Amino acid sequence: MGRQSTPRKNPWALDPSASGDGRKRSAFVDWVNGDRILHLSAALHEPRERRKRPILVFNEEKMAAQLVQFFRRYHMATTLMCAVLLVIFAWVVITLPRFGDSAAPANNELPAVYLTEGPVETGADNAVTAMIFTYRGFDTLGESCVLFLALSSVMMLLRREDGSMLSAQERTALAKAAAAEPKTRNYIIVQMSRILVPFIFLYGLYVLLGGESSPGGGFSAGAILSAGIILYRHAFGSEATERFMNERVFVAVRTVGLCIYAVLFGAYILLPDDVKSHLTAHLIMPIDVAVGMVVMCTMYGIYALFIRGEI
Amino acid sequence: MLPFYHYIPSVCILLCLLSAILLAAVRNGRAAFAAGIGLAAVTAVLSGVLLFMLMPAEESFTFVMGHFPAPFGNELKAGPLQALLTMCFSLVVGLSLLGGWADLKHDVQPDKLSLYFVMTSLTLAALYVLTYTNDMFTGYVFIEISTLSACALVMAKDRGPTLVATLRYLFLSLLGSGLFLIGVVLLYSVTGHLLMKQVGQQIIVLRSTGRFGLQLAFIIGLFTAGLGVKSAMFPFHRWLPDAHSSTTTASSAILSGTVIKGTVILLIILFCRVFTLGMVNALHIDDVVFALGIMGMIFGSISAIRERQSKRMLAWSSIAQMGYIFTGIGLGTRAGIAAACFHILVHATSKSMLFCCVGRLSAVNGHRKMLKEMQGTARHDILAGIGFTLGALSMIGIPLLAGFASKLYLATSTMDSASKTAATLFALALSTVLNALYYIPAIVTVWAYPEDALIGRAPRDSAFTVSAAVSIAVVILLGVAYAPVMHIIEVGLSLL
Amino acid sequence: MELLKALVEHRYALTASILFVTGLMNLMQQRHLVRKVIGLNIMDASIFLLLASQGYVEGRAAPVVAAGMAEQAAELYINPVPSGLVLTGIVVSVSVSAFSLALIQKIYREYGTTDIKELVHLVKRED
Amino acid sequence: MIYVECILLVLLIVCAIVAPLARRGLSAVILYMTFGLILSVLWLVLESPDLAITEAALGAGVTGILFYVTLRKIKRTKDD
Repeated sequence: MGRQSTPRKNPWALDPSASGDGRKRSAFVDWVNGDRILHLSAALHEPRERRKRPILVFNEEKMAAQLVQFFRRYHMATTLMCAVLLVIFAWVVITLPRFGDSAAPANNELPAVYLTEGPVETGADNAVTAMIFTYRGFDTLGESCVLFLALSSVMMLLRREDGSMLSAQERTALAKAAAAEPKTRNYIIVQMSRILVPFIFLYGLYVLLGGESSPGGGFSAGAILSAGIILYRHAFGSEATERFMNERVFVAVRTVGLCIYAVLFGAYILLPDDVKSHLTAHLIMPIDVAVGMVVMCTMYGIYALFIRGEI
Repeated sequence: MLPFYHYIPSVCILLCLLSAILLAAVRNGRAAFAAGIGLAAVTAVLSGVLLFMLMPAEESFTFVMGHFPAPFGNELKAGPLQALLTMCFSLVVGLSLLGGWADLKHDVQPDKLSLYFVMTSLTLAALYVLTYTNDMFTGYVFIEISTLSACALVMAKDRGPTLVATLRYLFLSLLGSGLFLIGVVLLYSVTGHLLMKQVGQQIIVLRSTGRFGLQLAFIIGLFTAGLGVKSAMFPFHRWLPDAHSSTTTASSAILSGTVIKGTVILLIILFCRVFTLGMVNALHIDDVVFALGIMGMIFGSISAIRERQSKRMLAWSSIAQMGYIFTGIGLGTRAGIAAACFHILVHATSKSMLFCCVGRLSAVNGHRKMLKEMQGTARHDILAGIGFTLGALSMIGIPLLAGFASKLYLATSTMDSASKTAATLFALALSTVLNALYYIPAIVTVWAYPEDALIGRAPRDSAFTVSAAVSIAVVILLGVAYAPVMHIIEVGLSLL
Repeated sequence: MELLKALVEHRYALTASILFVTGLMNLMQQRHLVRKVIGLNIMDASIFLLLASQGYVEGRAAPVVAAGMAEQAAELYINPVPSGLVLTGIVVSVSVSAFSLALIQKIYREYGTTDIKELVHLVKRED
Repeated sequence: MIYVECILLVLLIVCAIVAPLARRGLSAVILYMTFGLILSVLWLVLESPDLAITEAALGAGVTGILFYVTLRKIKRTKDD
């Protein structure tokens, strides 16, 4: 259509004068006139005057105004959309089964089997732990991989290279951070951590090892342990922490933890059935510990990368 | 004892996860590259074997992930279609890595190179799971994995605009997976199951009694919107051009070629296996998808015409091509979905090849991005020029190339649904013209004589040569021997 | 009265829907990136609340099966499935927010701002 | 019991609305952590102690720390 509106302007025209006039044109007409194939004449060895291209000037004010306009419209549109969504969502939700109803569709044979046969088949009294590590173990493997993935991508974003690659600005910022670090070690925090950190670790271990028979398990235990390490580091500084948690230990623990999990799970799904039924009863504890290691490493690692760009 | 090929899907997934875990501990970028390519090759071969074993008997099977069967444990379901798609994904990932390797060394910091291959392994794992899974919640977890790893692939090129593009991509994707999760939650509370087969059975019961009709309609809408955001369906496409064009070549190729397809495949599986096409038709979801697909097709092409930057032009073209796929799904018939699946294969191979070739062509001229700065670059790397030309012609739909067959199938499949025939044919014709309008000038540009001497000519790149040669062969093969491939897709769809 | 009864009966699910929309509004409308992430987390938490409330059954206990109770466990304990799924979901959402916060830090280092409007402006200028 | 639940739910909504609107970044984070803690009490009410522990440690604890560290790294904010 645009092509018909500009008759006799063949896009492959070799006539240099066709593109030389200074009339204002839309991008499309410009394009049809050969803006993007400006080199065909050169291809035919026909020297031509280089055409003046309209230079795109960055017009600050105009663009700011456009942005303001856009954001205003966007605000209105999203508010409207959210209101509509709220109404529909509330309506949908009100017609769902009543809260706490034992006859709801969700309370079918699935939870019944998990509850009655889970303790026998898996050896774990905590039905949630039994479910996430054996019945639906694949989801949990994926979940650990999400954690690992988050850690790897944070590393990709924030890990510093050797000091030589840093800009001067970053180096001064780092020096400032290093100078500021001892100041954060205030008396109350140090004394409180002396008392608290052992208890946090103890509680973390209890939650980790008791995950089979009481609430808890690898995920919460790992988070508690990592909170303990973070507190320790905050109170006693990074040198003290590096005695037991440096990069080498970190990589080793993370890789070994994930590998244990993946290999065990691989064995669990690939081995023949009669081996599986033996394996199932002993599977939860090692996987639980592996998950605890992974979560602890991930959370501490992300914290360390956030603080200093290294582990 | 199960026959050996029943283990192939789970072995592939475990291989991807394990190699990702181990690669994170590797420091040497070159070794990680070799491992990444090796992984893609091994999984491609394994999927090929699976396809070869399944096809003669037209068989599909479910594989129990662990000790506990169907409603209690996780399951995978594999058939010829899934095997074909995963083979294509592995192939595309491998070829993209090969083709983009030179750019990777240029764009990614050397000590972070091995992490890049961690991300590609996890992307591959997520694609495999999204294709094979028979469980909704596993689908959610691996959608998140694919989101995060895709974002990491985008931001591998450590520059400001890339980071902002990543952020927008991340937020929109998370919104999409949030919508998907609500869908899963509501579906669970309505049916009480998470495995697709059981959910499907419950839905049939619910529809016969007429309970929870509102919820079911809302759920399908949520799934369509959530997965649509992640695969750049028309009104939710704004994140794609920035994210796919500002990053390094291999990432662009992988993202455009495979990642946006994974969620579409999940949508197709949900439509066929859980909700059934009859229900989708009855709720008119297919009409909405159809309209959005057509709009995406035309809007993407028009935006591509206006674009002056080469990779961004290809990214806009991806939106248009996703429009084809959604149009196919929106026809609401099995033939339409088969055409969409074929187009998934076509676009995956052609677009990854296009991105690799454009990366190489711009590398020849000192990594310049604008289309006009690529003038004459094809004369310095003939193979890249041929690859670009063939890929572009395939996207336009020239016979003997892959794109022609998929357009043909899309056109013939509209004959079943009379109300949509005219619209589809018109949109196909229009978008073919529009495609030609931006691809042909680009082809002319890269083959024209260069105006000035090119800056910094890149050295020979043997990895790219291999990748381009294989991609060209695949595109021509798909274009010539489309009938057997279509046969596999049709058999696979009937077994889904 | 009927309506009020229905509202109270579905209090968790309704709260979840309000929270979801709140989070969504924040995700889409806040200009400050960290606040966007907070909105995202609220959105995720609301979905988990909806899921967990689907598993609760009135008068039943937490799903830790006491010794010798396995036989009649199905009538004594609540549904463990939603708890397990929410556990997975919480971990995923923490990972996601860690990733987005790292990205925000990096963007701040690059551009010196975390305001989405300014960022869009700066990126446009760079192009 | 039902009144306690309702109060907690209302508090949850209030926290969720106020948290992103708080003027100072730090108060936003603290309100978000409060949100997490109320949620963890609600998990207890819903008879899911596993979730309560995890939410308190991960959802409120670690995420809160990460938010705080990020805010410290981002010193100059528009509305501070």
